Amino acid sequence: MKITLGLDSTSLTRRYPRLAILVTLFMAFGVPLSLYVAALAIFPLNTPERLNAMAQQWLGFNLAGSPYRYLVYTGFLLLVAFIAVNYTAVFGGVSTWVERRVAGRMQSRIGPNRTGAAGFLAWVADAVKMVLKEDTIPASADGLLFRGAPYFSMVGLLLPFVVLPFGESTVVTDMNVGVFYVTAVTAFVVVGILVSGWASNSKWALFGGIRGAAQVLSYEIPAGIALMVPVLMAGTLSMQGIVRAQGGYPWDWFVFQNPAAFVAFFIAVTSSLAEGNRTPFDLPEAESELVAGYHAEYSGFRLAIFLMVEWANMWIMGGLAVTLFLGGWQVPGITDEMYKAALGTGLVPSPTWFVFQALSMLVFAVKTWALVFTFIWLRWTLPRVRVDQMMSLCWKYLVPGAFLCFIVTLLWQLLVPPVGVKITGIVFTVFALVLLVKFLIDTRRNIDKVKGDRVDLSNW
Amino acid sequence: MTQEEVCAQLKEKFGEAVGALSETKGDRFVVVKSEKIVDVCRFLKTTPGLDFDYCQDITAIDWPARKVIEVVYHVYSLEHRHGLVVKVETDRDKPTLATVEGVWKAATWLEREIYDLFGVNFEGHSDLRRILMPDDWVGHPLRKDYQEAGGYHGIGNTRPDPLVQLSKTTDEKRKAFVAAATAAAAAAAPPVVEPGTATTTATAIPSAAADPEGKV
Amino acid sequence: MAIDMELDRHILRRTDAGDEEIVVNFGPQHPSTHGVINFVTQTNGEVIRRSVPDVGYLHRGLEKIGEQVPYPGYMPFTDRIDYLAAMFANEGYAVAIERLLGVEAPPRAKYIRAIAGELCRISNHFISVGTMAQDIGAATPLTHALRERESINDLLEELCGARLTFNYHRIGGVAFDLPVGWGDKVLRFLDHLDSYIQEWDRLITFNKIFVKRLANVGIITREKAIDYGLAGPNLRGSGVNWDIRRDMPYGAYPDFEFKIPVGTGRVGTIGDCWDRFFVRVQEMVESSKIVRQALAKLPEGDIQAKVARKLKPDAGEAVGRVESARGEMLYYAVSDGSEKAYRLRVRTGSFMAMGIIEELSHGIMVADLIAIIASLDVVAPEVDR
Amino acid sequence: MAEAIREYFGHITDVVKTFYQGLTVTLSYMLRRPMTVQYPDRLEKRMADMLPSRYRGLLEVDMAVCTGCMACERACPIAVIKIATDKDPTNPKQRVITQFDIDESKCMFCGLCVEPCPTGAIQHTHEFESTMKSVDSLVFRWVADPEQPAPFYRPVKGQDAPRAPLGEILRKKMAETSWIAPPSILGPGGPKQD
Repeated sequence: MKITLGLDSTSLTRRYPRLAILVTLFMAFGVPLSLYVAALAIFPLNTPERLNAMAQQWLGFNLAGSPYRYLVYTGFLLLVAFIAVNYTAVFGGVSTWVERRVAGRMQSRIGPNRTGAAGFLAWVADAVKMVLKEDTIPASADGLLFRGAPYFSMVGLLLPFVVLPFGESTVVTDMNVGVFYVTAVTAFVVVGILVSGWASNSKWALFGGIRGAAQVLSYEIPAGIALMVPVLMAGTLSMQGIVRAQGGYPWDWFVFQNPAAFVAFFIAVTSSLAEGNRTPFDLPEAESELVAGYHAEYSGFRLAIFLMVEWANMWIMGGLAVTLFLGGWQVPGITDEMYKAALGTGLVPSPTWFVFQALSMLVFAVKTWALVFTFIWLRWTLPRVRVDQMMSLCWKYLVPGAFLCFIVTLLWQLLVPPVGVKITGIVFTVFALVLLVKFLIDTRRNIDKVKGDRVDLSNW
Repeated sequence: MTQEEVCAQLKEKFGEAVGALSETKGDRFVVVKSEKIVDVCRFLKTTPGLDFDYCQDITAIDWPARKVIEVVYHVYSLEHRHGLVVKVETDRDKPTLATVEGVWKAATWLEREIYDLFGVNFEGHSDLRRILMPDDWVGHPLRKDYQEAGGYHGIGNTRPDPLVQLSKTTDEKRKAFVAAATAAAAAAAPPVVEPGTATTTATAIPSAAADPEGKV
Repeated sequence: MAIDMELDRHILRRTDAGDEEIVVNFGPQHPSTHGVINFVTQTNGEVIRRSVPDVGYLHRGLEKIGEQVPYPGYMPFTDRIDYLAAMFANEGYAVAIERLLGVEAPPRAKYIRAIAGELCRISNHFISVGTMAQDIGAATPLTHALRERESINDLLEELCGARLTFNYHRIGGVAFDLPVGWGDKVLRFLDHLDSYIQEWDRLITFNKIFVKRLANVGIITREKAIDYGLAGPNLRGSGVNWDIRRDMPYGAYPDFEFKIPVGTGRVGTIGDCWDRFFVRVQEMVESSKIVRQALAKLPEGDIQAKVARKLKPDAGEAVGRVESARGEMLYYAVSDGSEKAYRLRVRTGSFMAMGIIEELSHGIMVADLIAIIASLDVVAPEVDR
Repeated sequence: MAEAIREYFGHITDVVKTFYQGLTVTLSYMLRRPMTVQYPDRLEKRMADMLPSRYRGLLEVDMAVCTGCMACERACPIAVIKIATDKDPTNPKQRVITQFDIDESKCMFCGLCVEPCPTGAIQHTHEFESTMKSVDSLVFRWVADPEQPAPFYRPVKGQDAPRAPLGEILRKKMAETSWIAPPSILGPGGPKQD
């Protein structure tokens, strides 16, 4: 009897290609969209006043007075946290798929294209595999710390979601110390790296852990100072305040409003690259030197957590930079008054308000995905810096640069009238546009420089 | 500078320690006494006219017939583009030789390899350890009388050769075929089943895979 | 003792200098030791006190096999000596035995040997340059290098039937003639190659991080390179203008003019890792020039000299030197008149390069050790044979 | 001091320039065709047919044209070929080949056996997919049954030997044997059969 294996075996997706596409579409758009709609619906309603009003009007129950009101508020907060955590996990997965496809294309290969349409379900398969895989613990590892390490990193990943604004009013809580809170909280990730490096009791992990600690801690400084620049320009630490201080059009964004902010933007992005352990700073898990760095001994679900932290961190890095420098969720056409008008007086806002929210969330997502694409693009172009070069880059270039930007912004605020700020905004926007166009032309010309290559988008 | 001139200079400097340039087919070489090898090499390297600064290769050849292990030095001068082959003979049972590591640093690893594969002991070598074979290996593989170890710490490196096994089965079958064809006797007696390997082969005669098992 | 093995049992041991030290085994299974090589390293985490290479994991005893297999039968084994530049291993063995027999390959065979050899050199340099970029952290140059190497593998597969272990040379000539239309396929590839190498330079060669990681790292002075017997790009990287194709010409190389790229210390000092890297990149351009000239002046005639079917060279010894991609490959064949060689010695460039790593490893960082190993382009099969 | 400042800012401009060039190159690859050949299932024709004519795949012997000269057995450096010849009892002039086995699991595809073969009986096919249920199945027996041995083929002067098209015999044999594990030739100690 002939057992046919491999080529012509009719696996599920081959017999019903439509099924594969349906499942992929559901996973690709259904899940993130449902999370977004849930965020859209629930985040704004999250303030105690609104909750009391809702309870009063719909259920006739006087929530404000009852002793259990804090229970209800925390219940709602848990629901919101559930949405945020799910969004992180889904984004972590989707960005791995995007990274593997983009990296493939940049390395003139394909990347995953068999599981699901265009290989999109690869990350679902990875997640399931990782959860089902046996998570071995080295015999001489420090059991408690070894098990706990990934959750430190995960906490460090999830806390910034509290202040990261998705849209005009879809933010978990609009803290008035937003930026300060974010810089404080992102240090948690390094605790996870250090603890996992030490607890694995493997020399490679130890090297990776120590390098991670040195890197993330020393890059907190330039990141912190560079983030102060938009705070100065907006006058408030609150993330929503900073975004409202910027307009929708590029010349209203802080990044173009003064030269120091332009430089501070690049310093902030470089330092957040280092904090997220992305190339050119992926020293803690340098494959070619330390085999796999701090998560060398991990497998199964704990490794899934570490990898999720690494990839979901890109959203936070991108989101932070977009909120503070690139105008956050500001939709070019819509001003504050229009949001207020659309909000209306009743308990349930008018549909136009929801449309505006969706638009603002979309703008924020597009800008953040653009930055995430840049992080991926940088990873597959640049080599890795050495440990001492990383430290010297931080202390000799980024820290003095950040201080300089801080001082220049102060002087800029004092000396330059608002109309001057607007002019520099326009001048810098034009300069950026010209640079972008030149860049794209060079890219196109690169293809013709190599004989025998041409633009060819086939072979997916 | 041709090899003859180099040999002449050597001869003139070291007298009888340096033999004549050989007349054999292929490359010609110079035989040097084993006590003088370090001085000869230092002389070759340092004298201005010779400048043999590039030690291309040091290797050894085992001559059991002459009870000698010959150590061969291929030295070359990058400046003057001339080369020389120097040979030293050491006794085969207790081969010892002075190291030329002082003259060329390249000799460190080359001599370690000769020590590992031939057993030539280089006195004064900074770090004489086995280089290719495991540290606790017994014997020197490149010697002519070396018996293959067939494995290391119980891990065998030989697999029963299927072809040898196969030919045994087919020999028996062919004898059976020839016996059946030539002997006019009515029923050829079934082949006697020898002990040992026969048990496996009797049942496991692999005719064309499609044949059912029964037909032998 | 090379490294105090007693150190190995302690995870952390306080030395007299006050800092704690560990003995780490870089290898034998390690992503960037280019094959099965182990570097026993004494380090305090970042700075290496000493790193002693421990080789022999891939020792197959090819020299012993040389004494047990008849002369023509040994040719496939020479591919296994350096499977990334197998054409040169074949050519070296063929040249050695031809000098032993006193036979001369016909001119067409010499030209074909030069073409196949230089193509193989380009493919080997792509691997060495690509893996070096990978070890420094940039993954994309490696896949681009492998893509270009694929086209060469396809060309050589059309020529001799195999992609890696060619077994294409024979004693006294080559096994097959060039297939029809193969020449212009090669020329089309070379046009693409020359323009691609400029893109390679834009992508990685002058990348600031790449330069900072390689400049002034693992500096080998001219005297030290000669003293340690380095060969090929490692020697030329240190400024020594020495290439067997030009200085001890063999085969068809006297008929071609080509430049020998030598390290000039353009970004750091002469003889640092970047110089060796850049010498290999330039050598690719030179090799494509040679292949063009060889294809243009390819003579007619047969491709195999008259050689007896059962080779029995009379007693004597001969040396075959070939400028392999990893430097000078020296075959020293001693025959005693029988059908099998009495002694076959193969000296390779990587073995000599391994010898210098211990001395370079004092006081460098872990990432530099990886960069030095990659720049010396050592490959385990060539070291252990 | 001025030198240090110039060098300090020189580093920064170098970084910007070289990153700019590097990034343009990688972005340009987003618009070029990846070179991946999507073996095994998304190819226009079988991989074996896309290989060049000199490709050295699995060995195949056409017993009809084998002259029994055993040149290939002598040429093989690792003794992978095993031939046994015998006098044909029925007519004394004719000799027969009763055994012609090649252990393809040990063969290193070097092509030294194909060269001396006078009639081209032994050839490298373009087949390379030789996954078998057990390594013993890779020992191909070209004389199927010693009882029907193959007679020596006498080559006719000036005429090419009528050889079967390349790969045909091998594909048929592989189709039969690849997924059926023969009883182990190597005796009880051999690899376990499921």
